[in-house]
Amino acid sequence: MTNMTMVEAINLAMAHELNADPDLLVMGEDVGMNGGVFRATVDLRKEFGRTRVIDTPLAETMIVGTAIGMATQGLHPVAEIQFMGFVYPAMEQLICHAARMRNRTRGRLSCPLVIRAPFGGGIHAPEHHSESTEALFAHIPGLRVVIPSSPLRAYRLLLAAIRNPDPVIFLEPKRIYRAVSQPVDDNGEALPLDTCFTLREGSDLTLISWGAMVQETLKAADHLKQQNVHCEVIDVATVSPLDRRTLIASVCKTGRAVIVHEAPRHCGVGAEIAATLQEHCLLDLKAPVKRVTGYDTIMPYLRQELRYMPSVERILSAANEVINFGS
Amino acid sequence: MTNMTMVEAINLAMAHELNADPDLLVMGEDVGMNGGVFRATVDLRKEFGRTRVIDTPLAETMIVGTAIGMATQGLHPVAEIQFMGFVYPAMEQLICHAARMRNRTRGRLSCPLVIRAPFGGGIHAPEHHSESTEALFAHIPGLRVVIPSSPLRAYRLLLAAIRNPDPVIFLEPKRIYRAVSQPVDDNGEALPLDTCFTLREGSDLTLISWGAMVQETLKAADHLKQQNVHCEVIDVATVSPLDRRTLIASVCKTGRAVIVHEAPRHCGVGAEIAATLQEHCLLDLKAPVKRVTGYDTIMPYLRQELRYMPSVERILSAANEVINFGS
Amino acid sequence: MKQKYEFSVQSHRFINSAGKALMPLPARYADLQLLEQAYEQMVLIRTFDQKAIALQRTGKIGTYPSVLGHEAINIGAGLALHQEDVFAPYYRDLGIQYLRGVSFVEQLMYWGGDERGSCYAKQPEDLPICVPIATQFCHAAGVASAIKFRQQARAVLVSGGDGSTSKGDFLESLNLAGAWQLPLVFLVSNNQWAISTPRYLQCHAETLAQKAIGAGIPGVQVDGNDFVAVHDTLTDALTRARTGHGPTLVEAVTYRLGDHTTADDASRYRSQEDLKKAWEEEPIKRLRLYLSSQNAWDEKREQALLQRCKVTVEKAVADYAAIEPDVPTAMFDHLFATLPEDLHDQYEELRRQTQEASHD
Amino acid sequence: MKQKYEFSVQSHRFINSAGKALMPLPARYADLQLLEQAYEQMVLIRTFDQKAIALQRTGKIGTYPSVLGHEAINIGAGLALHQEDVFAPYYRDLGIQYLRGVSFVEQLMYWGGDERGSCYAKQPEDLPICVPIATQFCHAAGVASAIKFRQQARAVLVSGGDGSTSKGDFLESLNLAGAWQLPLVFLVSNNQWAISTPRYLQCHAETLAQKAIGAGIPGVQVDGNDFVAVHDTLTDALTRARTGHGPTLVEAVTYRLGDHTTADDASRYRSQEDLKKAWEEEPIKRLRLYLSSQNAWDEKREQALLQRCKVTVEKAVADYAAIEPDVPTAMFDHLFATLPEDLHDQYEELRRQTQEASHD
Ligand SMILES: Cc1ncc(C[n+]2csc(CCOP(=O)(O)OP(=O)(O)O)c2C)c(N)n1
Ligand SMILES: Cc1ncc(C[n+]2csc(CCOP(=O)(O)OP(=O)(O)O)c2C)c(N)n1
Ligand SMILES: [Mg+2]
Ligand SMILES: [Mg+2]
Repeated sequence: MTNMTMVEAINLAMAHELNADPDLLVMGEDVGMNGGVFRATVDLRKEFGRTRVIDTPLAETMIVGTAIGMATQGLHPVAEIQFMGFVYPAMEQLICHAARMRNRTRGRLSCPLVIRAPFGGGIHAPEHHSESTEALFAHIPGLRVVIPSSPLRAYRLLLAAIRNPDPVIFLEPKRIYRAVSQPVDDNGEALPLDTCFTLREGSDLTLISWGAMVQETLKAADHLKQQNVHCEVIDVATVSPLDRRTLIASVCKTGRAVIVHEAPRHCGVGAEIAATLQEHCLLDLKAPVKRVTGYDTIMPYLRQELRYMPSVERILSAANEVINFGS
Repeated sequence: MTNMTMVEAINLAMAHELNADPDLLVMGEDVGMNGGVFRATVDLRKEFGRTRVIDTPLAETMIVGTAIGMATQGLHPVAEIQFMGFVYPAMEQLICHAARMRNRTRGRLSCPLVIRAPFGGGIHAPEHHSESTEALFAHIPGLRVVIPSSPLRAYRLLLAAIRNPDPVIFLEPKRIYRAVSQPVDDNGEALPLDTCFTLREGSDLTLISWGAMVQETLKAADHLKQQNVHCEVIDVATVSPLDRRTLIASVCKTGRAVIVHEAPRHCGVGAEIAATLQEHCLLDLKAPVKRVTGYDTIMPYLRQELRYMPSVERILSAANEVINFGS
Repeated sequence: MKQKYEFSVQSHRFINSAGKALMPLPARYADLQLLEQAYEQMVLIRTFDQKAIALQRTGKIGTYPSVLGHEAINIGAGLALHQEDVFAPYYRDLGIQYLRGVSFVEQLMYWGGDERGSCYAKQPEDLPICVPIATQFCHAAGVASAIKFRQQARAVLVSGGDGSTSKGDFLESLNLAGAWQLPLVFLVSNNQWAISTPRYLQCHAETLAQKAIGAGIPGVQVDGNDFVAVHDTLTDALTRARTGHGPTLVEAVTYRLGDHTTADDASRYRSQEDLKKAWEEEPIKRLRLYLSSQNAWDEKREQALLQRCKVTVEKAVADYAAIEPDVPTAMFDHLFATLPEDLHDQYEELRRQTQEASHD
Repeated sequence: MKQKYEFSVQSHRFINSAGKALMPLPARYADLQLLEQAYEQMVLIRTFDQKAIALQRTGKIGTYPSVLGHEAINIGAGLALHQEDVFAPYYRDLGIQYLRGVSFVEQLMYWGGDERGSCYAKQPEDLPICVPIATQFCHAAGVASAIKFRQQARAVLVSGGDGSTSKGDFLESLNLAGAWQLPLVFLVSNNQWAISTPRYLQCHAETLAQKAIGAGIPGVQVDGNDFVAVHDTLTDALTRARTGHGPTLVEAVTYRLGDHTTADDASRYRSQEDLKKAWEEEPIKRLRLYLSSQNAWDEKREQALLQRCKVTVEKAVADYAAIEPDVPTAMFDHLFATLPEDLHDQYEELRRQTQEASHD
């Protein structure tokens, strides 16, 4: 069991499956010799060769479209999109084909691929390198959308994504690629792909988050504990399909919820969760479900990016509003 | 004042502005000689010539990207995407450029363009010709998303969209392109771009909808009236930015809401509205806000498409659940 | 210092519109059997095509894109493919699909709005019809990559229209096919129109075949109304692909003799004269004239063929009519390999409502 | 019948790496002033470039893409443009932008993460830097369409890397430029790498210039380390564009002498020998050698130039350092022409929090 960062855990999961599954391919821009711009695929080329770890031309439509074609032949491509901000040329292929190949052929062909993309802000990157648009994918029936928030969950969820027979969008919160380390056992054990993870149990307030924001949310929970507010902290992890049951159970218990995400608020995944919670917990709700999110404006360049993203302070302020609601 | 269908009203609005605004261009696949596959641009080529009503090569990325470039030069392109199902190649241009040109240059350049696209099901069209993915655009800061639901509002909202100095996604519910006629006065009067329209006032239940579903919603309201349930019916019309104020005021008054849309439920615009309503009307809510939507699966081909779309029956069943909640 | 790089594109035609061979046909056509077979298939396809249009007019199927004028391309390509190759069609490839084993019933189901039409009972690997223009080129590149990865001696044929050559996917795939030297043949059916957009508005280049040059792969133009030119060129290109000699782009020049689809009215945007001129070039007549000139065809055989075609098509239509609609919940059955728990409620709701509706 | 279509691409070089003219230079370079000016600008750009890398290392700006090796392309293009033309840059066009009037301070602001760096006080119409690869080609086509629509005698220059030629947007725009005969020049800076992806993995074609053939427009290759070849070819192409003679694709062949950006480490994927060989071709030395051979340059002028460049760059850095950060609420100010009512709450929230934070 080695202590490792999330990006190392992701690398490990790919290496594990490249060994276990002869049909697995890793492809994308700069994934080969360079080992990926974040080093997520480092050394894979050396170990598995250029036929299995493939540098592609610079064309995201083609990367995803080609991966779809490969997948119909029973290969299992893991395609890296260098940054989530560059996945949009592939939207047509994802929406019209990856998500539909199985349904369109009534199960004759399928699309067992994984699209990996680093996402989110906070690392002082250039324009387009910092957005979070998971909601766009979550809205597409036929796609799974998975977001790890710790090295161990990254390893195990990526294994699950690779082994899943359907297309998975696997979004990697790059702000915490190297921010936290954790022992990860390379035992090949996968997690389920449609459950939330309850990171802390609590009775007063449910804090719901995913990706890099889980770190801020946990910090907020620490602060609140000092105020004697006991938070249940849930890492949603699979934003589609969503594990509504866990979320509903928690909020029906605590009666209060704050949802935290980096993406803009309007029509973000937080909206879906809030809508679900009011539908199923209305009579238990002691306060409105609040959302702490990126603003509904363009993610600023690096000088101001931290002003845009939810901070511990903003989470605390929403939590206090919810706790003091009506009083 | 002539009686006209929605598609005629849309044609009229373009003709009006082509006359009024020398910088206006109409462009897209088959908009010229053919007058558009739905005849929305019929006769415009004849009247305004091929330099202002322009057939493009078959390439949606390029259509939208070129329109953006034109817009930076102060032209006002109105670009037709033949069906909403074919807009995805343009996502990168819309998200990364149309929505950002003004912000990126701090107001030096802007992007006054309109993307028109017919959308929605119910006309027995082939695959990809029937989906509703307005939520994808609504989630993008910097884009306006407008959906008319009657000939008159189509005329006036399209005028507003064209005159608006920022990019507008104008989605045309093709199921009602010709289903209803209405007198439309070609007086050049535009509607505001960020208000809902209250089509009926009522005290018991707010029915919230947009696009073609407004028809089904009105029918449901008729039925409910016979049950002595008085519905307020709101046509959202501008799903982004959203007129939350009108929606909140109505639901705080009625205490009950059902949202109806064709798009899949998960992370649809209905989620945003429900999230907003619980946040602002929690204490007034007599029942959970319900959503009647397309299912979270692939829109079926024409044989089954009506099974997928919200029907009057499904709306009534949700309305009754809401009305009988707790009793 | 000035250096000059030179490139070229060949254009092939063997049989002209009068049914006359312009030069000796390649050896594989010496025995006329192949040409007779091709002719029969072309007539069968046209018979079915006319029936399908009629079925749309009476509401038995939905919008349908006629292949009128594409018969030589369809049958030329279909006969050049091997069973173990993979075909990635677009929507105007009825005949290729038919020769691949996709039955007329499946085709009617597809155009009739029933997803089961893409099950392709006899053709497990071919891709389904791709509605978003040009996206299939990328899939085909992926299939060809898989074939290359597994070192199989198979080729992939992917097909699209002249309009599709303007879209990025086509060009990105062409480039990839060159960079990776894929066993992939691109077939462009240049029928002069993309709905109402004429070929010259689509692209300023003299030929569409020359798009291959930018990808560093061979490009060839053929007369798409000449079965021999289509079949011969594709046979060679597919052989090269199967034997590790890389990709080819083939542009087949024809004319769309019908409306774009049954939802279109081409008389809005093109002249009767042009259409009349195009009819003189149409593929079926010229092959019949050639066969007749070789004493391999006559009116009696023609009538017998038409009768056979009619029977085949009528049988397919009857079989199609007998098919029960799918259960509505099928829309969930193939969304994922197994339905996620989160969707059970929606599945149940649909099932319940369907039952209620059927009890009304 | 066989027909053959023929195409070609010319490749130009005037001054070789030893600074020797391989043939008489075009008349416009007879008086050496233009070449001296070009040389001075190239040195200035390199001076700024090195400073920018240093500023990134000390955290004064964010990730920065060096133009090392692109100086002849940058200055060749910048000097070929007229003020009333429009330029659509990519991120490795520092020198072109500088000659267009985009100040070093603005450039530092941009790479320092301040949106105001794209205000281009002296350049109202040029497009801002485009980060998503190849998307700028479409915008440039749109600008060129507007210019053509208004019948203005202006040209548009759009620029991208070798990697960008694989992406659909580039190819779709090239095709449109041909179809619409736009006043548009495409400049491809082929520096052999797209981050770690070498040119040969990007495309199997011998040249990138030949991508023009598929669009039916002229394509030309030039030695991108030779200022004269770049400037001469672009001057002609831009003149043709301004005078209604349509688009051109120009591939300028160079080598990226630095890392992809300051976030990259090129030693991971390319050899020192290749890099060393590329340095022999670099653009600045060869122009100096040529000027020296014409007695138009000497060590004294060189030293004076370096000193001037240093002063200019230091001044820009100091001015940049003095700039106050923008107000956070600026992120809302330019979202729409006027802030929709729906966003007032968020605007207020941000304003409040910023104030609180600044009071802490
Ligand atoms: C991405 C996309 N855009 C638009 C359409 C609508 N559309 C369907 S067919 C067609 C024209 C295609 O022309 P071409 O490629 O020449 O094929 P043809 O129909 O002539 O055989 C268009 C624009 C589509 N299906 N997909
Ligand atoms: C659509 C898109 N995909 C990926 C990237 C990430 N990326 C930035 S630069 C680059 C390589 C570009 O290479 P090239 O076009 O040759 O330009 P160069 O950097 O060599 O000047 C990549 C892949 C991007 N910016 N946009
Ligand atoms: Mg065509
Ligand atoms: Mg490069």
